[in-house]
Amino acid sequence: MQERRNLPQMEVIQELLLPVTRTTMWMWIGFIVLGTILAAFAFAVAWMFYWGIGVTGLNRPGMWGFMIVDFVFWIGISHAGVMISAILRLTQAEWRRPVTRAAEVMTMFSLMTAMTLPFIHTGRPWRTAYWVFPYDFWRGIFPDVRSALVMDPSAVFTYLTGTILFIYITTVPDIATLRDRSTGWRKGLYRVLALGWQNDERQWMIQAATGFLLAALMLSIFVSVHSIVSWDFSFSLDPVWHTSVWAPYFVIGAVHSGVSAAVTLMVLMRWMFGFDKYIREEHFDAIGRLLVVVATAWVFFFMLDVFFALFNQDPRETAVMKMRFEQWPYTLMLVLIFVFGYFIPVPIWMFRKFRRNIKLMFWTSIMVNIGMWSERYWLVVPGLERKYEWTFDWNFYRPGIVEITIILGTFALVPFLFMCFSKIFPPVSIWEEKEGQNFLQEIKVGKASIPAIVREF
Amino acid sequence: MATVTGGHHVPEPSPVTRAWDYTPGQLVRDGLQRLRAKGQWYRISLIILAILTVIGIIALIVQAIASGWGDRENWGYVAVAFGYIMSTVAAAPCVCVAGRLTRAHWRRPIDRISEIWAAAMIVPAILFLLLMWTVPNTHGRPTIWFGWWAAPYLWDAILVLGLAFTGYALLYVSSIPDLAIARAQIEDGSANWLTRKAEGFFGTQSQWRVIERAVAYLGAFYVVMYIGTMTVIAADFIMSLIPGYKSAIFPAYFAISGFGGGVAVVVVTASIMRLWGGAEDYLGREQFFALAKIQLALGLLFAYFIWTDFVIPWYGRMPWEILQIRLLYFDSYLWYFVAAFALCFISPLVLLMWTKLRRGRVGPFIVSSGVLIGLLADRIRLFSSAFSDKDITEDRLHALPPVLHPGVLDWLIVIGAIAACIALVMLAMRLIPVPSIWEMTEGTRLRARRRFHNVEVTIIGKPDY
Amino acid sequence: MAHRWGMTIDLDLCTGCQACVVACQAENNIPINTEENFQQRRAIEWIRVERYWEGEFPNVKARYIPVPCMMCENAPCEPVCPVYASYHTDQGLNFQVYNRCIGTRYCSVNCHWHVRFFNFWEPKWPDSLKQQLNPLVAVRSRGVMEKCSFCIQRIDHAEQSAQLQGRDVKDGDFTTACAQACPTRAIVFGDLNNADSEVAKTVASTKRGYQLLADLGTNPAVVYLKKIDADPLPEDSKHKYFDSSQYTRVKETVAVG
Amino acid sequence: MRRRDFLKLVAASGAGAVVFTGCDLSQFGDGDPKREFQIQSAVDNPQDFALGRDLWYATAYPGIAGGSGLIVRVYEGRAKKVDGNPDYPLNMGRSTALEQSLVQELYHPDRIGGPLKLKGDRGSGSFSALSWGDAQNEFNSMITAGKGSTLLITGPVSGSEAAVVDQFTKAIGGQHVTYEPEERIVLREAMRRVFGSEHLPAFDLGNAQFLLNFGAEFLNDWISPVHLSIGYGAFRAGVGGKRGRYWHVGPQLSATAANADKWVYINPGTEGLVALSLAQVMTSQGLVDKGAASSIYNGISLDDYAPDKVASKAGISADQITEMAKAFAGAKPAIAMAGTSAAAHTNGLFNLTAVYALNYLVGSVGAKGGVMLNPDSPLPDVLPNMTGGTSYRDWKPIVDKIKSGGTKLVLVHDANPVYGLPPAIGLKDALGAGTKVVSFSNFLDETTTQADLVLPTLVTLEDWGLHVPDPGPGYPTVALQQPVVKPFVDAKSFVDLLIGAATTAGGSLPWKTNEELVRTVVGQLQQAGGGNITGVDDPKEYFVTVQGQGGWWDSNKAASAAPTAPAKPTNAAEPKFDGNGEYYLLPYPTNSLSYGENSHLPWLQALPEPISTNVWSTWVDVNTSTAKKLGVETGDIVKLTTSTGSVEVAVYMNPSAPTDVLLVPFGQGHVIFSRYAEKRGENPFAFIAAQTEAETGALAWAATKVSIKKANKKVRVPRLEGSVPAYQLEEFPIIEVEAAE
Repeated sequence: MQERRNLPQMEVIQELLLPVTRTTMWMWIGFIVLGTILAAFAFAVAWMFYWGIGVTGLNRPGMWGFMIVDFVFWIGISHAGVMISAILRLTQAEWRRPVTRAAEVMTMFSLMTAMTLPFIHTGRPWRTAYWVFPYDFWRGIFPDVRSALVMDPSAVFTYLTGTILFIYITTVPDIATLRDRSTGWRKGLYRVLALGWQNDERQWMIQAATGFLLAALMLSIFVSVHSIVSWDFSFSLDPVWHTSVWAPYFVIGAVHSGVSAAVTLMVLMRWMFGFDKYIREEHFDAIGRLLVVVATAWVFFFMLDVFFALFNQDPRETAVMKMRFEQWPYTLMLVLIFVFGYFIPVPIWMFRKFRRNIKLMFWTSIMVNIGMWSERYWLVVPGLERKYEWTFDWNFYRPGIVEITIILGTFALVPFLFMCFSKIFPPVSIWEEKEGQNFLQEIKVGKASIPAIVREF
Repeated sequence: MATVTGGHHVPEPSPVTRAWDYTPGQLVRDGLQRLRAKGQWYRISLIILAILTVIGIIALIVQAIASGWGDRENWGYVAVAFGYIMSTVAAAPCVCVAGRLTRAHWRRPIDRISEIWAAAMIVPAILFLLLMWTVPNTHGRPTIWFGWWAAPYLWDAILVLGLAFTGYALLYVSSIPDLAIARAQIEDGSANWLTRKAEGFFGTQSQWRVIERAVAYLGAFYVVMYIGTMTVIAADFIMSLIPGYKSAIFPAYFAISGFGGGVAVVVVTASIMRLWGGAEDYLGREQFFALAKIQLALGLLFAYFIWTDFVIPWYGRMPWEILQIRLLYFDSYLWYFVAAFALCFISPLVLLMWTKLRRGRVGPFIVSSGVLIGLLADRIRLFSSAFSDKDITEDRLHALPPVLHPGVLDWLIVIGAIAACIALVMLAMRLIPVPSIWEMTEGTRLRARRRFHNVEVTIIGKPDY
Repeated sequence: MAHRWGMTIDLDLCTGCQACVVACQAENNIPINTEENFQQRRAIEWIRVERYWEGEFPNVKARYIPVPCMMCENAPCEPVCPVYASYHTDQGLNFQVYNRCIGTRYCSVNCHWHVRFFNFWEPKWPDSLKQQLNPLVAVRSRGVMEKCSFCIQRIDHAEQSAQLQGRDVKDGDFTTACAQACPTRAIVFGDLNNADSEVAKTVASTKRGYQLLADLGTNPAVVYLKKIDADPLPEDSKHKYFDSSQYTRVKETVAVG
Repeated sequence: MRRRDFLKLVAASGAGAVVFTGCDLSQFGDGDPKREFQIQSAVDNPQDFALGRDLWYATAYPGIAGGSGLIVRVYEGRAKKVDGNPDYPLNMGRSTALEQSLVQELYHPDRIGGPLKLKGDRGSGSFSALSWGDAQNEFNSMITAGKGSTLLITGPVSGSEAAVVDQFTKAIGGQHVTYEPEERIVLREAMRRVFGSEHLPAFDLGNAQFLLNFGAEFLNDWISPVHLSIGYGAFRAGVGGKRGRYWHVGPQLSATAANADKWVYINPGTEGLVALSLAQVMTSQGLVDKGAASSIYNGISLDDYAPDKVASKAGISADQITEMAKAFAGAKPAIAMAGTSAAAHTNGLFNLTAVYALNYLVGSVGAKGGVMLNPDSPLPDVLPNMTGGTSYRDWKPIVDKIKSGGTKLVLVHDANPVYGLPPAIGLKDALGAGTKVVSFSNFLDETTTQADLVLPTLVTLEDWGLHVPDPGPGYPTVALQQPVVKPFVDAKSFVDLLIGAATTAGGSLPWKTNEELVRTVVGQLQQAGGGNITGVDDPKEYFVTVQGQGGWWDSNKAASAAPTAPAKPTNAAEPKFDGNGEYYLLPYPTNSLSYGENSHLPWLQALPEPISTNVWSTWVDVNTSTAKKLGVETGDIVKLTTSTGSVEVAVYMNPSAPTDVLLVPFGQGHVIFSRYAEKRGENPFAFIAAQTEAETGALAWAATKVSIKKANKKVRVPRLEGSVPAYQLEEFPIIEVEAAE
């Protein structure tokens, strides 16, 4: 499945360092457009800090809305990192190599973005950090660890720490490469960050062992993070939210949206940085296969969630489900979830020809994330709008302009930070690419030449 | 490293699967040899199993007559037998799909061992037909069928019987090349009736393509069918019989624990094949290592799913939720749950997390045997709490239902059903070569040893079909 | 024995006059609910009177129910708060510590009686109206959750006065603002653990008692007495219960700040 | 300094954030470290509170039932909370939203801070402040100039205030007119006709078994809501034996009607016909004494009102009427009651008399569990009873006189006729340059902006007074109003001003100030004997005791109104409607805003109207199916057109609204009336047809027909209810009901 290509090492290094050494026109456009959106985002957040949560469209009992939905979405996107770098590393999937770095960086930035949202979404954000994180015990006040809202930041920050460590460990050899090829302030920066990397065997062994260990450790965090995010909802008694399937369902949904976002990112890197030689059709092919399985598992859990919410015919749940099925805009969202999240992309991904079509992969991956955003909205918001039998209080939530700006801002923030990152570090791991070149072999069976890889057994 | 267990001498594990170095001719000879040579122990165990089966059938009839036909709780342990077989025997064929999907080479000697268990699918199908009438219709109780016609009977039956049929189809289709080999190689007229069915297969390119596709699609279809069937069984035979129990993770848990059972069945079968089935050269460290990894992963999923099933009602604290977790976890079936949890999760975790144990063959065998016992405890926990006496039309649990511990007859029924399955598989081994000849042959072609810098490494080809 | 403050609300007596609502607002410094507050569906009424329809003209009834905080014994709002802002006092009351509240609003999400109100905006009073504010009750800033406190300032006051007199609090020493205002005595407040109190007697003797969402097992301290329907609507009066197929969602323009 | 000392100091200096929970006051500072002050308790931190001394004063509010007893909590010289006076017989410790809101009137941000003088044109709303000395001079000169042709417009007054008003009117030789809700004028006339009583009735609901109510909003804003609500509570709780049954008859499922066991819709204005029909059924079926009926309905041939003849006019079935008659006659004691919209028709008086006469048929007049008549004031000379208001028909010559310049001086207090009278009467335009207008008002409202001089007066909680409630509790009652706080703004008592004006005009009044008046009259009450205070001889002590009790009452002197046959009820008449719209327009007073006189209080504005739960606005209740027919839904703006004009209001889809009646609440539409009321909603008085009740001449505000048209606009109607009509889930009712035993 992996085609073997022999590229000179120097060429690999030069080409993969392109974003660091040159700023293409697309990058300029990106910086300017995203920067503009971010300015609006910053203004919206400042506006909300100044006036309070009143500027949103939240109400009683619809106390959570767009920002929480978006939080869940970005946490979901962050799951691409571990899925690709850790799981595929552990299962020795060769096609992971060009994607790991980008996916991990996307994880890091989407986690940061995601955590911003619940933070600014509290009533008194200036006190949130102070109260939620027990960094100061002199008053004898502890956060309540029974609350999912305490588990949540703990899990997310552990994940973030792990991700940053992981990125760092796997970037050290590349930083050393940069150190050897740069001058000025960059040289100083890279020298400090490279930790004296000298490419000797002991260093490589430590690096590899740490990488594997971190990958294994992060697997458990990977599952816990989105499980706990789901518990933010299912620990409450709200009809439809209070369901045991949400933890795995959120995790698998996160992988679905995260891996799709990784596809989007791969295509964008091809287009923006010209990485066509490194991010190739067969990578899309492989990731497409993975997505078919993931998407199907996700649909299975989705169906479980829907079926067993209707199962007991409990009027409390039925009221929410009815609204979800029959009322605008949830009907539209349901269509988006099914059609964009599954029924358009998956049949397309079934075919090898389509999996190797970059444009098609780009649009299907975008589609999946539209569907998945809708899914999070569909899951989170209706539960509050039809909360229990208080038909008198049943309400309708619609986001305010501030919320919409903030959400747009998060979509600008992650790519913006990613571009900043790629101005300093190579977005595709150079050493892994070189290692991969060595691992790829060919085998002759009869007349055919079949791609092969080096294996322990 | 020699390991001694229970007085038996267990041969030292070979570092690699020796059969990779066999020539194709050797592989064919070896395969046909195993088809023919069945020793005395084979016969004796078959007889014992047959006797157990008959006793089981008698116990079933006695139970039914003695306790009356009408009450659901009398059928609790028939349901346990059904559920247990569904989550072990019926899950075993899924293992081959995992390997084929990832195109792993370790799968080649394992595939047939997992598929052959499809031969026993008639047993759960029969048990299902017996059980079906104890399940009430969907009127006035929670159901996923929303008043479909003939629900749940027709649809459950379609799924279970369809699964059995798919299993047989998968087994047959994936054995066609081997049967063709047997047809071609056995000239003394001892070729069995099944080989004659493979008459049309001559190994042309298009035939191979058809076989490969058919195996892949049937396998995938089997897995999908299996998950669907387990979901429906979980809903119709367990969840809807416990008022207020509507844990949406439960069907997934039921299916995942079934997969765990399937892997365990395959590991145990592989160990036995290695010791007494003459497949020692085929089943090396590679196979057990890979299966143990899956076993470990499924053990973790087992715990994860059971945790979510537990923690949500625990946090909810609503009265019926408290009763529900008391019924399933704490009060009534505490020890069954402890046994299941220890054997299906803790033992895989603490044993298999060590690479040394994972790479050996004793570790996986012990863990898998434990998983099989643990699963039995778990299925007793689930089906007993579902089949014990209570008003299932209530919307919620209002009191703990009585406990349904197994009696002698119950054990005889369960053991009889299991024995029937094993007997069927042993009979099938007379017809179909285990491990598969053609897959092994293909595997030997896609491997090579090559010098890489200073060391010699194995290269594995991954054809892009 | 510790007090268990509780309330009985006789729905057969409630006339929906909402004197309790204003009494509560006067007692507890509840911000003025402006038109925008209502349009944004963020009005704060620690006790609110809900009106439920039954039937349709001409066979129609409207029924009222006043809803204060239920003061659950086993309150869902408590364990979800990350900072213990929502907690249980030793008198069995659910409390909101405004100082600690950071406004995650999880308690409100997990309060199924919808009696937790969030200060979406900074509450504002014209200077002169500030003269009316009750000095015993904190004024809540924006960003914090607030809710019915069973007039804790009155409880504390009564307990301290009683203690100074060297006795226990008696039934009738004090009552909540809503119960005090209620013209029909539909709302009665007292100590459920005191067998001689009016609420305890009512709870013990009534056959009409029920708790709202009692099936959640939180054991609310507010006991409702069922409404007596002497002349029920004809059985076939259409649109008796909620049926989503019968209404279209009200599409009104959104007013968001 | 040791830590504990420091902490003590912090606490003693009253640092605001100090919270002392877990400690009790009596044990402070006893050196036990466990009881030390904590700046902030670890977890147990219930409420930020500090202790202080509060005082409760008894006083009275004349705005409800002519005098309701209050207690007011005062903290450091500021009124904080109003509650009902537990001793006072009408309230018994209970209160309404309006009484609770009196503190907002006191501290209202738009309260006029001192005398104002018109600057510029009349109605321009621009005033300049002036000192009380100048204002007094100006006022005195106006009084002198206006002598002999002065018009004093007040709200309903009784007791000491009425005595001064009388004295003033005599001294200046002017005319006093009372502005009060017009339908109450009809009610007073009906009382005279049916019971021969000058006072509004009391109802012994607590002992009644059946209540048949024709439209009276007795639980919300009708005559004496708190007293009636207390009675209703006893009625429902079964004090009189078993739970009373309440049927409501009328064109609207109002906030009060929602409490009825059964609501029977009848077409607007047909209450009298139905009542006669009930009488016919009861007499013809022998349920009541036939002879009594003939004397009660003397001259009316009841058989003309047999159910089948009335049914179609009333929009109900004959069976319903029969059923109602049987239920009414079958449960004794039973009360028949009518009011609010029933009186606001062209045949309003007939409606009321026909209904109240039913009480005679079942023998409930003056009996236990029946209609109780109120006695006269204990001191009719110094504490006159409330007299009726001026009907719309009588307003016309008054307005004409102003217009023609016949009235030189108009004094207005506690009334807003420019807002409350239909514009057709032309009061606003009549106030020409030749007429001086002085307004004694705390707020710039529609009438006050027409004034030349505004003299702000003390509000309820700042002033003295003695009030004779109307209706009383059935025995002589006087409520004592006393200041509980010092005046918050530079205002003077209206009574003081009036006494001054009367003196200026040459009258000689026995009292110099309002307080003196109150003290003197209480002394007279003491001398008259009886009453709730016994065994107190010292006049000062007596007064203080009356202050503490909040009034004087004598429950032993119940009215001895004999249940004599009434004067002939008015002639049976069918309602007449103005305009040719296809819908009835039924305005209704709401429980909080009533007819708009309290719209300036934000708590009341924000108080959901019980049925629709709408706030802060004017809307039109449209039946759900009617709305579907019209193609509108909640939030759509519609144009209502009557013969006098048209307005645009938002629709509220109301499943209980009758299909051919459009309901519009009173209360909004103030052009100017503080920041909380002005430019908000529509004033129904401005677009109803100025029909009058045939005999009393009162404004028949319910006698208009209207047409409705969709205007393609939408708004969000501010309301408490969420976005779906609140029907209960069948399996999980919020409100559980059980059938009566």
